[in-house]
Amino acid sequence: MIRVVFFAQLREQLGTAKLDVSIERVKTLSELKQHLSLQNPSWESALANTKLLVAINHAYVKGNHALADGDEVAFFPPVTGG
Amino acid sequence: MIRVVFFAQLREQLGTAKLDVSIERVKTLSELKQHLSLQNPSWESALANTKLLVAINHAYVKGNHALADGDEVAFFPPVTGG
Amino acid sequence: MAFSIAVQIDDFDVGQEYSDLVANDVSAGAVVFFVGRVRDFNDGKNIASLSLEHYPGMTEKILQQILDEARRRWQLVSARIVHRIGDLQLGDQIVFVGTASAHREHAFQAAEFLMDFLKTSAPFWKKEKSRDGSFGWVESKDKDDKAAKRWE
Amino acid sequence: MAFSIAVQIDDFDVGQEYSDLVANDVSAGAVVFFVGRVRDFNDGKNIASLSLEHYPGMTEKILQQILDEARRRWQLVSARIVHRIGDLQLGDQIVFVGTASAHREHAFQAAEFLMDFLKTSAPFWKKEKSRDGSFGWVESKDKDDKAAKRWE
Repeated sequence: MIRVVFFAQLREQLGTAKLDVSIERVKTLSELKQHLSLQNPSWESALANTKLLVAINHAYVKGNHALADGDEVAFFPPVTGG
Repeated sequence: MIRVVFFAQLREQLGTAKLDVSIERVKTLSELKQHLSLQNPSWESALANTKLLVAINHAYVKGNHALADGDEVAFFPPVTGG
Repeated sequence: MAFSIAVQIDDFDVGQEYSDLVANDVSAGAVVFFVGRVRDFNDGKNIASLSLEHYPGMTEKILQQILDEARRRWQLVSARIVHRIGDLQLGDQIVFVGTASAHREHAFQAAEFLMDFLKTSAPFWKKEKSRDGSFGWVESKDKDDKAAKRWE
Repeated sequence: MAFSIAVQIDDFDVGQEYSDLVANDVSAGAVVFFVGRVRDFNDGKNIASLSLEHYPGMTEKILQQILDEARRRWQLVSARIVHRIGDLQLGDQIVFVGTASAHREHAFQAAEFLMDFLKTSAPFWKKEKSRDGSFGWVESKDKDDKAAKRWE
């Protein structure tokens, strides 16, 4: 299972804070995004935002990336703390 | 009268914190330094130190400078506060 | 407590944080700190309050990484990052960054580095409430990205 | 107290100085401070204590000039310089510089500027007592001159 989490504006736009996706269906980050957009067509534009940051297991990643069972994948907008 | 003040190492080297010089004798900073060295030959090398800073009436000056009655002239080594 | 981070709802006491930074260490000749507070204007909007969201777990990990990187780059005696989450009012303290070193330039540079990287990589998000009652997520700023890039 | 300087024998309270800097001003989103303290090593010598001499009158004038220049260069809400004189022990506080601004880069740069110019132009002199009982005047440092020159 892949745990997927969303934060801030993105969480509000999607109306979802987290969900689980079976690892059988998604082997990579790209496949995960495709899967989420297919399941929820209204999410497509929000997830296509090139400014979104992506972290796997609390570490930033860029580009595509393999996923493993138990991974936590986070999508969120640029950070604004401090 | 010109009030002359010395600080820190220089004060210790000269064994003097302040003294007064008649404005009749010294019209410029150069004349003041010459006068002090003539009066106290042992001061000559300390006063010739090119690293010494000079202030007239609490404002830094460089090079020669005219003096006026009532001026306070300060000689001191590079500052080390903070 | 020589090097530590905290993500907390509670306020922090700047005097206490300072004391902890220099506690019993007479090599800490230079101490720099930064405090970020909720200010009245941002991007032309009149701000009334803030809500700070974060990514639990990742936030702490990133702050620790930033702190470790600062220790590698500069000679630090101690350093600390405290960041608050939750609802904050005008004038409330948001973030504390403190550094202590034998050398003033190390303390200053490390503090700026910590703030620049915290701003661009720690997963916090601010939602502002304006005085007219409207809400809006704070936009990230290009100048923060530029500030972080100067350390690369 | 928005902009002020002090030259004093007495110690200062960092928490209080911080509070005074931001007092009632919600535009002060960024606060930076620096504290310099008597540290155990300087130029390879084991330091036991310090004696700080200054030029009364000129010191205050120069500190005020530095503060005024910082206000011209950066957008500051408040700023303060406190410098102690007299006999100080290991770990004692020597100098406090604090700046508050709506913008973090202004607060940081102004604080560094104030310290760099204080170091090279305010007429203070430190005499150190080493642990072996010997006394010596602190030498000025080339790196301080270089630090001040970057603002020209």
